[in-house]
Amino acid sequence: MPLDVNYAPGGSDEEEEDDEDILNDNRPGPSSRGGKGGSGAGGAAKPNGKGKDPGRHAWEAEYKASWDVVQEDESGSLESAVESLLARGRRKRALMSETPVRRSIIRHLFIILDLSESMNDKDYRPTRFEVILGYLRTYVVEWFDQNPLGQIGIIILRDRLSEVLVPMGGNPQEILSVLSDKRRLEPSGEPSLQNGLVMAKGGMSHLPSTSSLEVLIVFSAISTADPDGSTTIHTVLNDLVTSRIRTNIIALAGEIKICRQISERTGGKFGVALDQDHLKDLLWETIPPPATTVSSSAPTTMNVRSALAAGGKAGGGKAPVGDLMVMGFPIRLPLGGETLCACHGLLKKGGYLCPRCGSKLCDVPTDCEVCGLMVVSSPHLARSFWFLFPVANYGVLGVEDVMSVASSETCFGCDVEFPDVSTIDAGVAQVEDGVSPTGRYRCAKCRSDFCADCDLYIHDTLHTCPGCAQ
Amino acid sequence: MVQPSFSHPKKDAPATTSSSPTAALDTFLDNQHQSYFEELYKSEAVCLCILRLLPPVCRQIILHYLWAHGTIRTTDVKQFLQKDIQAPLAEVDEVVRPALNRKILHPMVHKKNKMQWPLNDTFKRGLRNALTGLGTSNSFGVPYDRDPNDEVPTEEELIAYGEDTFELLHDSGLMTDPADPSGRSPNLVRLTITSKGFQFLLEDRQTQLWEILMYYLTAKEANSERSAETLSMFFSLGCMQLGQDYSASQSFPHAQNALNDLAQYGFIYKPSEESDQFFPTHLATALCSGDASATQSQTADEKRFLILETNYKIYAYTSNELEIAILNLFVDIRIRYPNLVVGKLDRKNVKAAMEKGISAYQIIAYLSSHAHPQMYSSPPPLLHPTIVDQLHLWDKERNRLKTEETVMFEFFSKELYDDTESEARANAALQLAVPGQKLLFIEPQTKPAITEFVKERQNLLRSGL
Amino acid sequence: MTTAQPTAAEAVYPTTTPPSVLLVIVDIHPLSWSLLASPPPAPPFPVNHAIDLAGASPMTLPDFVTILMVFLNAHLASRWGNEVVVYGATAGRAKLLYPPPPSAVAGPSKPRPNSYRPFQLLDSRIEEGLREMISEEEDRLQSGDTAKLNEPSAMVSALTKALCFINRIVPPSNNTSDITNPNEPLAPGGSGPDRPETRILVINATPGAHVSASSDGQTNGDADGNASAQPTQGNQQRGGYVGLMNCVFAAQKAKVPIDVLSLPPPTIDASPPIFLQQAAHLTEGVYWQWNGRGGLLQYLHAVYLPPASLRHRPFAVPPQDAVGFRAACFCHHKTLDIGFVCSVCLSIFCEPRPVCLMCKTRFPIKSLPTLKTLAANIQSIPIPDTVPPPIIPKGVTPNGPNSVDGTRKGRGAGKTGGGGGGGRGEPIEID
Amino acid sequence: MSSAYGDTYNVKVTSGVLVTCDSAAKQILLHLDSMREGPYKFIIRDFNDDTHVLVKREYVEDIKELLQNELEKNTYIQDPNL
Repeated sequence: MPLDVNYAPGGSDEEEEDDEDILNDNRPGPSSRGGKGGSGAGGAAKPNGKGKDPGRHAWEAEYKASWDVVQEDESGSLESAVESLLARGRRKRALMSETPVRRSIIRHLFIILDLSESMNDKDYRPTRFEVILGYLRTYVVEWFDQNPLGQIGIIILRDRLSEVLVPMGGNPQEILSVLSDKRRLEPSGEPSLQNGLVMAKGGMSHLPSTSSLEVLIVFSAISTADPDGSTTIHTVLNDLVTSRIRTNIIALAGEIKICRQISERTGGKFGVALDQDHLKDLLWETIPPPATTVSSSAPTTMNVRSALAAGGKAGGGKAPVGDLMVMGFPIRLPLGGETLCACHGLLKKGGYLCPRCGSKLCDVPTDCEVCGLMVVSSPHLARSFWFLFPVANYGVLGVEDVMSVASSETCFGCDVEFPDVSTIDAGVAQVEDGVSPTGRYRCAKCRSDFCADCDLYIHDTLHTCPGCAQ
Repeated sequence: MVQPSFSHPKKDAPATTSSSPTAALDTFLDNQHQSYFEELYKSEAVCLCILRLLPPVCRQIILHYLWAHGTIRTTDVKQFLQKDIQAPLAEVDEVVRPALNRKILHPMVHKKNKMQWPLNDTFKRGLRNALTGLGTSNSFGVPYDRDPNDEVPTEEELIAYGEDTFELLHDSGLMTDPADPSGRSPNLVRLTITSKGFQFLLEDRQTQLWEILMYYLTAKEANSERSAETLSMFFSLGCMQLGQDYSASQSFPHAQNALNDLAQYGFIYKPSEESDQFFPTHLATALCSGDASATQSQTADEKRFLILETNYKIYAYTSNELEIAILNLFVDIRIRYPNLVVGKLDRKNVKAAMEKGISAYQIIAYLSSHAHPQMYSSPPPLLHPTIVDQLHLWDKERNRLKTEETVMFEFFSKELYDDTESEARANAALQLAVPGQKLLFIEPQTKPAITEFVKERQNLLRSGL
Repeated sequence: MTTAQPTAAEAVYPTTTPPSVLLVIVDIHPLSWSLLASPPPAPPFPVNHAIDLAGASPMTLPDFVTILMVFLNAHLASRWGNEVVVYGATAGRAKLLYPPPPSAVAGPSKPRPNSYRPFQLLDSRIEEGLREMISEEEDRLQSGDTAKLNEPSAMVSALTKALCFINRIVPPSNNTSDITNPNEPLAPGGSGPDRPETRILVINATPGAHVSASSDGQTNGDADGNASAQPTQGNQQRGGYVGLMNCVFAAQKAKVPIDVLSLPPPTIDASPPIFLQQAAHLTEGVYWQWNGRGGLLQYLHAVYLPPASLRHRPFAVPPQDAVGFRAACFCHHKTLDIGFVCSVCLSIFCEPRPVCLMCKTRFPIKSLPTLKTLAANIQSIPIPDTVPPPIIPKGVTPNGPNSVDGTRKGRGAGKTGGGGGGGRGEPIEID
Repeated sequence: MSSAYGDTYNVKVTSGVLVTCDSAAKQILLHLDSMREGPYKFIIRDFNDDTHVLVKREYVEDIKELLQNELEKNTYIQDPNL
């Protein structure tokens, strides 16, 4: 269902139900509250004057003057402004759904990098090309960190041609080395979006459509030079939709209708980067596995990668079908003796022992050379457990809650002393925007209280509630 | 020949004072003999502080073998340091050198075909007692049993007291105003600092403290054996807690007068002259802390007030008499506001300061250590290269001539000249040789030997003729 | 990792180390310590006569705490800014012992002339805190609330509290600083060099169990509707394997090594706590199992005293053991070598099941039989021995091929082995 | 140049102070020396090495003094009240 969205910020129909509020942080592109059909109840009544990133340029903000965005409270400290920014982060998380959204973990991603002339523009210091390269390098590392079993390939568009720089592979080092030698990546000529998409689709054709196939296009030109002939960009788009390849496009220059159409029809996201921070946010938003709900338009497909474990063909069926794969957890050999490894036949120290056939493999995750078992070290899998068991958001304690029930006066996590409740003057006492005046946040399950820092740390990095875990 | 830029001095630039704040203490301890250390190591506080002053690798080895019964064998240390067995002994010895200097380890001994360092027993017992608290030497200070309702100075008051007395010491001891010998009404402009004083002021607070203590120790207790007693008193002070009061008589039975002297320097605070109760100030308790900031009462950025512009103009946002006096040495101060001093670096004043023995390095070190945070925002280097080079040039200007006593030998026969030249070069007597005019310049003290040689050669050549 | 041979004669060793904070988690589970107090006799150890002489030495909690106090004093003594944080972990509960909570009942006692004040504060407070915890244990026993008593000690809870503490005292330098202007000037006095380095030392006394993962995991395979109500063994899970893994990744991110000292000697506990071993391995910490023959103080000083900046260069670190990267299955909490993984949510099961427990994905029916036959003949292979056996001097006849320090008995538990996980088998004869 | 003793093996020995300086300073010294006459001349022997000169011992301090003044003369002094 193509959405005809006119360009005027804030005008898109999707956000009718919010009270008309110009101040709404309406950067063109995915609204901060999750992707399509996404999660979370409608926007709660948004108090206007919502904190805006101080880093934005003055002319970015709508006509409302920006000086009242960061207010100093009577004591002259910016404390409350910082606090409100933190609260915005917390509220954003509160709106994310609590139920473990099913995400597909085995992901195959093609990064299509536009290396046209426009990449040499100087609107990002020193040039767009340098900035994008820098961000891509950290992006690849972070991506593999969160999707250990995923694979990435790189395609570049220049001189109206597209070229596979790195075939789809699971080894980050290989990709990083290619991304770091600038000689091979000289921007020149014009990009051809159609060629890039065709090549990406070709690159993924051998993969059975049971895995989550994705394409990330970093587009900096405002035009595309496509070959004429029978197949046009629209036919290629239809192919993409049928083979369920999800396309995220990040444009550096401006919004191009075809790009928005491609991304929205294939279930991806389309965003135009306004400044470097926003560009980085857009990039980093595509790292976590795409959220899929049971009835989402583009059903996720399950991948059976190892030949051995090939189960039946993925039946259509309403509920998405996963597959049960046999995986082996290896034993890491001590560095004492040197033994021959099965994958290269070299004499090596250390290495991993396949749990079924006992042959030695150099690095993990791979398929065992001898018995074909997929060998994965368990921490790799464990890395993605945190969103299987998300930590429930902590309830905010107002002054009266603390008064009524006996609560400990030190934070359960870092044992820091809570501010004494009596000293908080009534003025600040009301709970607004997710910030507890008493600085206490309570876990529903284990009823232990935490301070603001611990609350953020637990939900962002630790993903384990000290109280509930024994 | 490209003139080396002065801003990055050549290798042989005089190394600034060794970085460790306890340099004075190290030099003093290095030339003490074994019995002095035996006396010192009776107190546990000394063992603890000496252990802390060792470099980390050596300290780890000592702690590693503290509880082992056997002696420290070189093979064990090699294994611990992951060196292969055939590594030369010198390498291992060099790692353990600091401990040997402090007599913690006895020199290497060869027993049962194993090279080993026996651990000094007094030190071993002292350190073990320090860690387990079983010592008997009350070296961590006997608390003064005061009746609870005595008011006790807070830590801030102690710090303030320590600062003022130390500051006073600064102004009086190191600066003299030639026109006002009595020192009652020092005229700011003429207040000059002795060159030694300038060097002293440049060092960070902790080095200064140790220099004062060591100066006091060597001056007052040079001969008497109580110098070990006083030194261990310094270390005990280092282990005491700020804000806790101690009884002087019980803690330091033999070092009473030394303790009272320290009161004047601001290391301890005594409510009244003869009372037995004393409070160590922050100067004392952070003695062997190893990080300068602990003893610095001025916050770091208070010390950073200097802005140096490329046109040699200096803006100093300070009203501290001492800092202005220091600037007065080499800066032509033009305007003085309540919190700002404006001046210019000019040749006359800088040369005058250099006459007093202050080197270009010291001035540069002073300017960079007191640079205003604003200076950091410009790309490095901190001080503009032109100014740094100019300072070095002025310094070089002063000693354009190098003069040395000499004796000139003028020869007429090439053969004799060559023989004498090689002879003089052999025993390093040659200062300069000018083959063109057959001239040799010889160290005066080697003149007799060389003339003797020349005479003998002359007879030989003449007889051989 | 090749041992870095300092080539230059004067190997350039660090002259100063940053202040280091040592967080200690002591496992004071009463059952475990009763086992340690009366260890079985140590097996003969012909290879090294000195070790053979030292028989198995019983280790009670009070003795161990005194040894620990001397070790912590040594840590405080070695540098001015060093600090110590102590957590006590017992069945189902973990508590911060030192530094004392502000409302600590007994104020600091009068300074004793013969002990360094920080030592005295630390030691007296640890003793007090332990007594409090033990007394709480006792009245929990009296009050009959033994629900949590036979659970393993709350190691994960202690680890999360320690990580929260580290997050407070050493806020993570935002290493995701904008990469495009790397040369922002270092602010003057930027406390780069003296940023404290932190490390966690876990002292585990619980034998055998892959810590806190194999408790009586009641399996409730009820695939109740959309996972709105968290399945009960979920929080169990969050406390066990998943919780521990989350702590390991958080520690990795904060660059905090987790050292593990496993007290139960091989005679009591043939299989090491696998997940603590993995934690130490993944965070570049040190894992070491006590051989039960005394000398703990010396071992602590040798292995755990050097701070992270001095490890590997120059100080030696005990050789890395063979780490079994095993996982615990979500249904029975059994550690297993070969498991069945749902491709959607990567949850691990020990036998093929029609529907994924976690994400309710239905697996293709046809693939079940093939997987079942496959699961039948899985033989888990034994873990090879860690270090090649020392060359046995002539004249001493080793008794049996695998007499290396402390025999490793026990056949590798086959796939059907109950709790207690895969033990160590004979080393693979690579001849 | 034959020596007083008549044969080439004779050696003439004089003692003094060897001054090492850069060539510019040496030229200044030569100039200063030329302005003095008779006994006040301080250079004993000049040889064609442009960084050394041999001078009388008693004049060393005066030479340093003279050189400094000479240098002061041709140094640009910014007018003080700028």
